[in-house]
Amino acid sequence: MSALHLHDIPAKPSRRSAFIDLVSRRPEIITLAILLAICVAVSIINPAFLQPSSLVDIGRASVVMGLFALGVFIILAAGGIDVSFTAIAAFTMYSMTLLVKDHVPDMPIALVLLLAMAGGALLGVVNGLLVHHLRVPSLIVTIGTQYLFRGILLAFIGTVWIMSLPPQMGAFGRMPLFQFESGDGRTITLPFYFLVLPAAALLTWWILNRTLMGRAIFALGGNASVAERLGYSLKTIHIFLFAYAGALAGLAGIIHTAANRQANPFDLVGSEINVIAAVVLGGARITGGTGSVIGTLLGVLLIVVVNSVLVMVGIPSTWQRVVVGTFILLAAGFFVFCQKKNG
Amino acid sequence: MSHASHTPLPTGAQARPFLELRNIHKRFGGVHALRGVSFSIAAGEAYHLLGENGCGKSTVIKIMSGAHAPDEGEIVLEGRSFRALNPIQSLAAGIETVYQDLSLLPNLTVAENVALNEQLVASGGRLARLFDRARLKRTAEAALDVVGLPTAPAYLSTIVSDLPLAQRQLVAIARAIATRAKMVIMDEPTTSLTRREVDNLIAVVERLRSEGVAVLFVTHKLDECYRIGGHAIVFRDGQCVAQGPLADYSKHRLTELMTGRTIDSKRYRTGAPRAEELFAADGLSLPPSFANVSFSVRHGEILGITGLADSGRNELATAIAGVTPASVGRIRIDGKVERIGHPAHAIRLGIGYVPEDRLGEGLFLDKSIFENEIALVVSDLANAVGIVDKTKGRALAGKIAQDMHLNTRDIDLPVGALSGGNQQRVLIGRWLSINPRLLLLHGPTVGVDVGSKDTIYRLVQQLAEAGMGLVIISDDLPELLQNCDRILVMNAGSIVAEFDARATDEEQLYQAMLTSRSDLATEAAR
Amino acid sequence: QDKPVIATIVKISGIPWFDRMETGVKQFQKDNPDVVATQYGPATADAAQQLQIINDLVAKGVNGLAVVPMDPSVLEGTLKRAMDRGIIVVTHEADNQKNTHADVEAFDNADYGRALNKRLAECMGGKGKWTTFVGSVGSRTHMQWVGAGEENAKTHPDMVLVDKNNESFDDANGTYEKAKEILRKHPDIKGFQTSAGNDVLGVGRAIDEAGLSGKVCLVGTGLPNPSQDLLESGAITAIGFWDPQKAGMAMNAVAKSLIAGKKVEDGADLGVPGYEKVKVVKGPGEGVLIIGNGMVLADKANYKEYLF
Amino acid sequence: MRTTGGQLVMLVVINAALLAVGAMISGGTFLSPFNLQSMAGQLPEIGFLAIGVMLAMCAGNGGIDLSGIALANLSGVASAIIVASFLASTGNETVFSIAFIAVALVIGLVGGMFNGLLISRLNITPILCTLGTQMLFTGIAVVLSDGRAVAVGSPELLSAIGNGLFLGVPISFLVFIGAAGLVAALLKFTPFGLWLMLMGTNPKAATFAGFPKARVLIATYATSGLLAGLAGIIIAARNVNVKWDYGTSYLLIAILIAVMAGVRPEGGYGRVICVVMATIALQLMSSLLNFGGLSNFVRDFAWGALLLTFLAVGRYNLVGLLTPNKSEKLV
Ligand SMILES: Nc1ncnc2c1ncn2[C@@H]1O[C@H](COP(=O)(O)OP(=O)(O)OP(=O)(O)O)[C@@H](O)[C@H]1O
Ligand SMILES: Nc1ncnc2c1ncn2[C@@H]1O[C@H](COP(=O)(O)OP(=O)(O)OP(=O)(O)O)[C@@H](O)[C@H]1O
Ligand SMILES: [Mg+2]
Ligand SMILES: [Mg+2]
Repeated sequence: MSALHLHDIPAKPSRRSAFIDLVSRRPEIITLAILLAICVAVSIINPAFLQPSSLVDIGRASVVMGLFALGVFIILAAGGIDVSFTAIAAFTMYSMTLLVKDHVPDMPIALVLLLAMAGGALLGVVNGLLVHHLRVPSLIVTIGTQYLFRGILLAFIGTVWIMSLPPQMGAFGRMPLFQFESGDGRTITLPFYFLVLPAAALLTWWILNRTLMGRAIFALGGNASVAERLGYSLKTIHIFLFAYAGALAGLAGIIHTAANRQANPFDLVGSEINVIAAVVLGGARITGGTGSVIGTLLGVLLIVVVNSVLVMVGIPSTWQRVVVGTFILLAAGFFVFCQKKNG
Repeated sequence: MSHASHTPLPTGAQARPFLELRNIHKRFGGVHALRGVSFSIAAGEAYHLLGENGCGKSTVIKIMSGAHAPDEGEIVLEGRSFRALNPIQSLAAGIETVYQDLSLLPNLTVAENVALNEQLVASGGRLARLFDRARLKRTAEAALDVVGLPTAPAYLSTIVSDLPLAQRQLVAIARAIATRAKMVIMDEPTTSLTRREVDNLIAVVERLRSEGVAVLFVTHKLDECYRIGGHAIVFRDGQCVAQGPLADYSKHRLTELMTGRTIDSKRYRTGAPRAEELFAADGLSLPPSFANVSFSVRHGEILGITGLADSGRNELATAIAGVTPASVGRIRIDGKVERIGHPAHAIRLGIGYVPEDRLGEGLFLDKSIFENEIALVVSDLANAVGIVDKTKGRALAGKIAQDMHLNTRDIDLPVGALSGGNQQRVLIGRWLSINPRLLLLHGPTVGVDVGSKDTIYRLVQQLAEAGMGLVIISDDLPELLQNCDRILVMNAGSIVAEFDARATDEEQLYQAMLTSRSDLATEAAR
Repeated sequence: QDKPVIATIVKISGIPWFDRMETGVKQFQKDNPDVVATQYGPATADAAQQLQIINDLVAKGVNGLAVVPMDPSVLEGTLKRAMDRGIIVVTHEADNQKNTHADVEAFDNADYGRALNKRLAECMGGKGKWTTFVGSVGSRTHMQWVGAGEENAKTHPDMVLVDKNNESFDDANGTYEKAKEILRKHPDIKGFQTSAGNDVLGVGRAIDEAGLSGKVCLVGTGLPNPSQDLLESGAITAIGFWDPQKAGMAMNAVAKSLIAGKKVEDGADLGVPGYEKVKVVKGPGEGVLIIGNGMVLADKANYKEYLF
Repeated sequence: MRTTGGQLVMLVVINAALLAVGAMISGGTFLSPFNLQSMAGQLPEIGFLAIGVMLAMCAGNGGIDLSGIALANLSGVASAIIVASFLASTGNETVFSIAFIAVALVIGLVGGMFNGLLISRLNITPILCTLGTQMLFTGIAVVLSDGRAVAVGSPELLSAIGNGLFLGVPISFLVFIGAAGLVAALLKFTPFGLWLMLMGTNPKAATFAGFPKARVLIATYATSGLLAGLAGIIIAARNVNVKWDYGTSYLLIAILIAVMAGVRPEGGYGRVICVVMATIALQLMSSLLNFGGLSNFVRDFAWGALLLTFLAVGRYNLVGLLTPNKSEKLV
């Protein structure tokens, strides 16, 4: 039988212009625009910015924050917030380094990375179970677990900095992806571990867009009780989410250590708000259910670039906070301005 | 079409029922929502679950769909007995539900809302599966086509929260029929649909039945039930009080069964408006929603406004309420020109607006009846030093609760704990607290049962009697005919017709709603 | 339990520097069974947290406080309240502390900054661009050190200071990124003078990775153990430090004397290496400033003598 | 539905238990007047910030105030510099003190209003906005003070606020309780409070009901800023000097206190009295651990464990045992 058609329903419900529509659907375009504007401005102020080593430095500096941000993003997409990931990273990175150094000195690096991810995932599962069973917003739970994990690490596992890493970890941090000599005889290296970020981003994108779990994460972010009613297992989603973010954090921790050539258990904790800010600047709404992997990466780049051009454009130390703070406000304001147009 | 492959019905209707509920009980804290409910559903039949607000209709549906577990009783599904179902079990057995709140995922696309669940159910609820986008598209297109929504890629990828309410309702229905359902449950699916969309839906239901699908309807609109036909299941106070072919019950009898009393459906309007003009809109425009709208309301007059979902009537209403102010045009109140740029201006001028979406735009669900009732007058309740006189506030809220015949006297109860009809009364009551000169009621009885409707209509008449101007924006044409003096019909952002409510009927109104602007132009040319 | 109780409160517990200091406090306890000496410290580097610990210890009732202030100025009020209750207060790395009975310094801060810069200038051959790092612009001693360094560099007209006082927040990774940026902006830079303990590690790693070891000079505060690799590779020219273990012992020794009612005279021997013949001058407040001779500059040739 | 009455009872019980444990392990010293005074003197600065966080959370829509401690430091630093530029602290001490307090409060208020304006008028997400202003406020304090500590000195009135006792109770604690009481009254008895709490649960309904939403938001963040200014004054009064980087660890602790007090991050619910009790609980626990000579890392662990325990107790309705009559009505 032929269905009755309601011809007054347009294929597209809105009557906005194409550009505004695009911006509202892909807010990361705004992030990209801001990013490009900054790069152009900095290049004009100091042409020295325009050299390949800038790109390499920015790429390398983005890895750890980028991994964190991917984890924060998928939790944000599901309507939660995580602030415990830095504690998870510090916890796994330090415990793994201790383990390798004191007990299994010849563990292959691949296994080290896998174990760190497993450890991070395990702590993430703790988060996921708590969030699911306590039925309180994940911000609250993860504030608790941040204190808990960091407290356990520093009170019971150790505080002593490990200055000479197990050799395989040190080698991993130094292994070049490519290397070249700049005009003035300096070596510029893009480390091998840089590849981890695009790989993790690709995997995250794939999970979010090509698996049922990915859609379930957004469904949860859209409306948790509806998702539950439709048959999505909230427990599975919660556990997966936090385990995945935990695994990324564990990986980020090891990379941080390897790159830094030391395992400092005091590191990382305290940077979580910056990571969340990066994700939000990448177009994900703090209330959940939206955002994209590419936007998240752009948001991270934005924060990294802003932080790494301050000296380049000659801003004195005492003024740097004012400049960064003002920038965040301007960027956020611009973001809202662009998005409001589709009102 | 995708449903063509259904196994044909075993003829001889009294075969084993598809689903049977036996002595189901459900309690929520102190509320005993279902008290020993039993009924059975056969394939290919239509059922109408009728009852007043809060009698347990939605609850029994949630038990069938696996959203709630019963406290006692048994669910027999195709011969297998269950103590409780979970959503995946229910879906896998072919029970699809259109919930009263639609249960859409606002941040996902139309296609995902329609067709994603099909893949979830196919995987048995396991999430570690690939998501098949081609299949999603196919399933979504087929289902959208059936309910009469566009199937263009642009529409498929529209985010659901960008859709108007009526289309969202259709999307929810499309999801229910996207799978090879054996039973489709619809909890008040037509509340925000216009007449034409309802016609289409009825056609869809016919089709489902012909394919052997059982359909269970919940609605407060008895006329629709009769148009569809089938069986009636009547609830009162969490119990099933009657069951049988709809044809065996008159409308009057059904109402009596639901409410336990007699209510007649005559015209409520008996009074007449006064002569003086109270309110006038002069050339209001807010592109692209409506343009050059002019009308007036007299003291004591009840004006109806109707039109299709995107005729601009919603935006006109929110413009007068100051929520989305008109960009052009003037408003006069008692002859004085006023500007309404913010809801607070409207309130100061004595214009009240009861929104259609009472949960989203009206009520503070987690907060008490008391706080909800005094929300508009808190600053008036404050004394010189800025302290709110709570005693006065509580007295006011208590009086409103009484005037509105709320079924509870405990004004500290959260509004979320009330049934839909009582919630609506709380919302209307809130507006009465400012003694408005003009009250706009948008869908005042959406999802409200006959008993509550009666209460609300009587109230509306009383208010008009007292000289208040009222504007009812509604698709419920009988409601407008029963209550209004005049009815304006909007189409494509303009007022296209005006009727004297006494001298018109549903058919005329309906025709005017459908007439497109170009037809009008042709008519004018002639 | 009538033994006097001396509490040592450090800026932050668990980091190598103060773990080393704790060995000194423990040593002191072992050598002086007639007192009770323990070390405390906050979990985060925040003056407010340190202050809370001091408040609680004062309330608990200790006899002496040996404090390494996160921020001397912020502790003034609390230390004054402690002194008003008859508690002996000894500080370290706080030569501007007013409310203290004695401030113990391993050396004169200006001397130290000058010494670091002299070593840097020597390495740079007295010419070229150089820059400075501090933990944060709010760290007074760091600013004193780089300030004295700047003064010293004025004697070398060809040394050009660029983009000075970069903040490291004592975070090796952040310092590394910042050093990279400076190397990019000033490809011809020749020297770095750093202040916080981790700075040499961050800057050293940047120099090392750019293949500039030996071509760019780096002199700064650092600990021998963590700096080993970079000293060996030549990325770090020299590190300057004093031994926190000895400083911890010295502080406790001074506190013990003061509790016993004795005074520390100019030229006294605290019984701790580097503090055998201290200089005692009047401090900024009522108390005295006790200056030892504990400065150490170590390079590739001699760092092995000080491994901690 | 969660009852806030239960939360309060639970906090009171926790505080009593902590006091009892403290008395036991310290042989009574923990309950000595001096220690009680010392603890009471320590908690106002973080308490003010926690109330500020609570207010922002109540506004809903992701409301949070990360700029509290930065604004507190800016108030102290800027006020000290401004006032010292035309008054000497050694001159008329009372005039100096009053000027310092007034300027600090004004700066707190203005900073808070700035947050409120950005959030309500420009619609910037609160977490981004207050992160930005946190850096901006800190940055301004650094620029003004060139990164150095700024001396406020101890003029009489200020010194009394910082160190004085009234009937054996630290004046700073009385100021805290007084201000907390005012905020509580503001929330409970004024239109602002009612609007704020309703708006927090459903911002859209608030629009339709004609609430002055922007003004409520501005007032909320302004109050939070004013409290930050007060915190700045207390810090200055107690520490004699003010500095831009004081209390960086307070940021997360203030949020910890707020959630421990049962403030809902989704908005609409929060009680000042619970925040006060949670502040006291955290202070007691922290001092207790210092008394026991335990490492401060154990404290972090204990805070996390306490928070999670709280949540579990609330979730599994263990409080119901303590308040049988209250929590029956709502499911
Ligand atoms: N969360 C709740 N807590 C306590 N009682 C509730 C809650 N929700 C609903 N109730 C009670 O259950 C009854 C039925 O409510 P419900 O919303 O299901 O009514 P309904 O039949 O759907 O009515 P309507 O047609 O008005 O929507 C009401 O009396 C209401 O007070
Ligand atoms: N989640 C819940 N918690 C507590 N009570 C509930 C809940 N859901 C429903 N109730 C109560 O159960 C009773 C039946 O509600 P139900 O929603 O089934 O009514 P309904 O018949 O669907 O009404 P309506 O016509 O308004 O939709 C009501 O009194 C309602 O208050
Ligand atoms: Mg219902
Ligand atoms: Mg209902």
